[in-house]
Amino acid sequence: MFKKILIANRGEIALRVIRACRELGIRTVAIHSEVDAQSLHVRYADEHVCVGPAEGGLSYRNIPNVLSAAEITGVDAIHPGYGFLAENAHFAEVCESIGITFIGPSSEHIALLSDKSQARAHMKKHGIPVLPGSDGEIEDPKACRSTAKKLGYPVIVKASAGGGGRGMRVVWHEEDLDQAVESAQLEASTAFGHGGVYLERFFEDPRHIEFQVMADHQGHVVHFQERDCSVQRRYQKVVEESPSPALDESTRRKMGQVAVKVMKSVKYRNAGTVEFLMDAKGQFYFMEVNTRIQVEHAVTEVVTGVDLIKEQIRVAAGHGLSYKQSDIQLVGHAIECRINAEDPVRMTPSPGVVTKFCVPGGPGIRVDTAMDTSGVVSPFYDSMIAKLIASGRDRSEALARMRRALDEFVIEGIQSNILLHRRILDHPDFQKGPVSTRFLDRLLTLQSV
Amino acid sequence: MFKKILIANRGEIALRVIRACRELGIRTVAIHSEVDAQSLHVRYADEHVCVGPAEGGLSYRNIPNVLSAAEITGVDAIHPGYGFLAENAHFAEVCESIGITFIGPSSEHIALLSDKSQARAHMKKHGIPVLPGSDGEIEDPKACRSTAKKLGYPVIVKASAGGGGRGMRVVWHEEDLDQAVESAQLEASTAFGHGGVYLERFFEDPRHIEFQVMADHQGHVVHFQERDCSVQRRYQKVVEESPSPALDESTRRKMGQVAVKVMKSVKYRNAGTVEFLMDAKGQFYFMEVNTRIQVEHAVTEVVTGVDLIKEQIRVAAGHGLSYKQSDIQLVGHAIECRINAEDPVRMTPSPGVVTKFCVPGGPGIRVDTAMDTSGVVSPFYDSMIAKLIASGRDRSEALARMRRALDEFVIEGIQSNILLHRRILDHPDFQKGPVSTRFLDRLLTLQSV
Amino acid sequence: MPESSRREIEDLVELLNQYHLTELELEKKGVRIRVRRDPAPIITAPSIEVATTVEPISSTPSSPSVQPSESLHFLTVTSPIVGTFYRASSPDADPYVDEGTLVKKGQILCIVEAMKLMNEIEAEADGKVVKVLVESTTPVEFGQPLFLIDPL
Amino acid sequence: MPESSRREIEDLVELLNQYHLTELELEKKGVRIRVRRDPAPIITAPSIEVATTVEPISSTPSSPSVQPSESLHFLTVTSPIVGTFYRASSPDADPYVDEGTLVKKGQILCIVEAMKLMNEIEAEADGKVVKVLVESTTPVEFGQPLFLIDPL
Repeated sequence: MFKKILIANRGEIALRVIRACRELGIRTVAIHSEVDAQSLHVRYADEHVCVGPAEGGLSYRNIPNVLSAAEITGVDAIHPGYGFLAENAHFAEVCESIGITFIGPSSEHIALLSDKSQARAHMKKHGIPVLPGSDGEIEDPKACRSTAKKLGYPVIVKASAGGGGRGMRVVWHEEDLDQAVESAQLEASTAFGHGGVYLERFFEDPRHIEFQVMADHQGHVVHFQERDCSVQRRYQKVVEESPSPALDESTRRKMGQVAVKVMKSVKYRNAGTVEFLMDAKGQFYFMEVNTRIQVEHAVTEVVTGVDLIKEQIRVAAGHGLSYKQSDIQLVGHAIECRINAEDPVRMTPSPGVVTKFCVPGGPGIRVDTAMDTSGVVSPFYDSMIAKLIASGRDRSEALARMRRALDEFVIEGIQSNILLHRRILDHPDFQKGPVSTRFLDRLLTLQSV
Repeated sequence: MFKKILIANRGEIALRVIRACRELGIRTVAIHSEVDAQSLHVRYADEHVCVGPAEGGLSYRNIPNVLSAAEITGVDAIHPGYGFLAENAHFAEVCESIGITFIGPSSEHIALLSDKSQARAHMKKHGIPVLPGSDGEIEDPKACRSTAKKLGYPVIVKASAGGGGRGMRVVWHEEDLDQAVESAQLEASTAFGHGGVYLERFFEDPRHIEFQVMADHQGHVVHFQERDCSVQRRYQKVVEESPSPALDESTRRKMGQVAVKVMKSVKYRNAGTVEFLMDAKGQFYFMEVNTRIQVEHAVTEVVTGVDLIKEQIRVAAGHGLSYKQSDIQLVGHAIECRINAEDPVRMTPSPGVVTKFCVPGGPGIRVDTAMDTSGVVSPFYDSMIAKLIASGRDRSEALARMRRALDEFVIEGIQSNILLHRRILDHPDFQKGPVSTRFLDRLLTLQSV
Repeated sequence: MPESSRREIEDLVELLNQYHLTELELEKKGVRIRVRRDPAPIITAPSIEVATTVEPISSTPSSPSVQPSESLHFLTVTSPIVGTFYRASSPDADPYVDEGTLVKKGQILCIVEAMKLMNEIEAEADGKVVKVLVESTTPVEFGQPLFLIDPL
Repeated sequence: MPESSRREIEDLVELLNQYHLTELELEKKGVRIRVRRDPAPIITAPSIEVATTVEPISSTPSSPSVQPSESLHFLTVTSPIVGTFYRASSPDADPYVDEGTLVKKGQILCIVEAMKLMNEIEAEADGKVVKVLVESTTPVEFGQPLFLIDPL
């Protein structure tokens, strides 16, 4: 097992990894930017190294400084968390080359799966159901129009290197296609340095279902059932839950098998998530693989009783999976609300000094946060300040707990999206469940009318 | 179902009940003493009534004022929590007489089971294994000596009305018996207003194992497996866990059956705990029934996934149990540390103003506390300020989580027993488990040498 | 700054520390001394709806049921029990006292009914009823102010 | 403002700092002194053992690698990268600079090795090396002070 791990991240996920390391008896090194010198992840770690100024690109994403920090502290491994360097194939490759274990998949996995068009083609070849779409990237405008016609409108133009909704365009009429492709290419080229785009059929009311998977270096792959992440705003997940109210037992089993097949087809290792789009009729399609631990991994931990971060570390150290597929049983129901520092009306980040921060407690409540009883929400980083996870015997108990926990949460000094969560939780469509990925946009539109 | 419940308590248990009520959609009334006007339980409740000055006897134990508060707020039911009026048969009786549901057993159950000597005789009659001892209370010194001789020394003199170690005397030699009986009678008479005492064989290294039981008004009785509460100091529990490392599957099954039999023998209803003493050979004996919800109920909630307080409320409202015995499966392991405001050396209460209070979080951690990010520990009440519960896949993961959570817990302004808990958790005997009820006293004695 | 001023300031700081004050002011000749202690941690209510049927009492000192009110003149008669406040012995009867009524020590001011028992609340001193603070048939909690009395 | 007033103010500020006060008022002749300390939220470290191999930096301002030090005279040369600090080009070589060395802008002061690359750190201004703050072969973090330079 590793003796010392550097956590190449900040905030709640850095704390999450430090906690896992402490429970495993592994020493930890925190890295931090200058403005984060007093952050909780720095104070909780055994050692800490400043790696640059506030801007993430110069500190948390600064590969030479992060790796130098790993070298001078003599760590065996680096946990990248999510965001920053977590899906940077080059970073993973350099780690490998200097003999420091990158806790995650290999650089080849990241490279293959981060190219959505390439991943799509690979999965199609391996008999995984993918969304109807173009074969690879669009080259010729004429061929593109004929593909779109075959798919039937609306279609969606997506950047191969895309993520977070950038380089995406929904096209409802043929006459808008050429321009949509061009502007998507331009946006993708600017945002990701690669302008390639491809076409897919567009579903109006899809559900976002994802399967958490873990694979060891011995070729074993286990999935931990699904999470439903359909409550999104502009492709940003807001509420996640497990199990999904949209799945029946037989679909769940089928999707789980497909998820495992996806990972086996690339000989994946460590934690990853297979994302599916599901239409209103229950038909599901492979969308992409996230080659990292995700924000919402905690809901899966709560319903399966598995510590995914510890399992990541064990697997990266060469241990076989400590669970067989049959060991993974969902017990009860869990739901997560991402608590963001944001203006409740304009929904823009609301950084500032937190003057009071009092988290909910009692049965069925888990809070992951790097916020102390007071602290600072820095304008330089993500606005998520806490993950609030409520669980119960069934969905209705989990929802009831979440509602009372949201009522208990006291945050002063900055604004937060707690009231937005209350509105979501109170909405009859959500309470009945399942909802589509357009639920939240509709809720917000209606409200502003 | 009830529309409104008054919680006749303060502190974390008042919050615990308020949370359950909120999740059930029931309105709540908090009562409070003058010094508790700003307490969290008052702020979380829908309504609140001041029932007297700081002294518990004049406020939280003031039956006329508590019941008047119930009347003027028009509640259907009263939840007594633990302590204060929770095991006061007279209070339960008055509630019954004025048509307000007392959420707990009937006044007759409380009366019968709070008389330890009477309860012992009842159980013996029903074939429950009780500790070898005298038949009922000791009347005649000569008969007492002959009983003690038959039992074999050491013997223990116990007050029928006793609790918390008062009115108890361990006797190692016959010549000390008379005086021990006399002084125990005197103490019992002063403390409880009833001087009756009885004799039991004294075990030197027993384990304290208790079974959580719930019974509905239809006669169904279910147990929720055991808790091991052997880590005690002067009969005060300090650390509790479930399952017990002292039990094998077959003993667990046997004890569970006996616990159910105990409750059926008195036609019990609502929540109660059957306490057993277990000797080093695994022989177990009925000790007593606690006719209330207990501090340590949370460890059972965590490993069974059952919300015991909600179940108490449902049952009191006449609903049948929502669980069958076969539904109750222990998943993983949970351990609780009672965090007290106390001087770590002298182990006396350490009231004062809390200037910082930052609770641990992350996976497998539950915190029940009525302390805000700051607050006051009043000298008038119990010194317990938080219950910290850690759980995991197995005992070793639960212990690792508890250790890191204790490290994370920040309490400033007052002193606490967090370091004592660290010492307990770090002790090889405890880590190996199980330990006897003398473990903690020995640990403290050794340390002071 | 003369050494004497410095010493004076340090003396005040010592007093500040000793008594955990937040402010201490001194003005010689004209005498004016001022001490102040802010309640350190400010406890604010959580963001949950609190629907109160009973008026919460902000800060009633402990035991005595007759206390000097903020005007320093009036005595406040507070409820010694929890119950329902009645100004008269029956719905048809006249109130025991009105604003302006002169009362003798021991005279009945009102009734607080609790558990079907009528508890008569008596004046603790001679005086004039200045203000009736609670409406008849209203629930009252322990320590709740009922009357202001101007003592004679 | 006369120099004497300035001195008086500085004296008060010093007292303010020394006793962690939030307010201090002084009025001469009529004497009137006022001290005040507001209870402030204090951010303190959690009770966990922190074993540090790398010196934490309390508050280094953002970008420039040459900054005015607390003495207002000296420039602090900080490390622009994370790595290992070397005072000489090889174990046998003489240090690039010693305390007392006069340096020219652009002159090499030390090497910080990172990822097997030797990064030469140059003086950003002419001056005299007043203090070498880190021992050779020691790891340094971003922004860590390496030298104090007295600029010419």
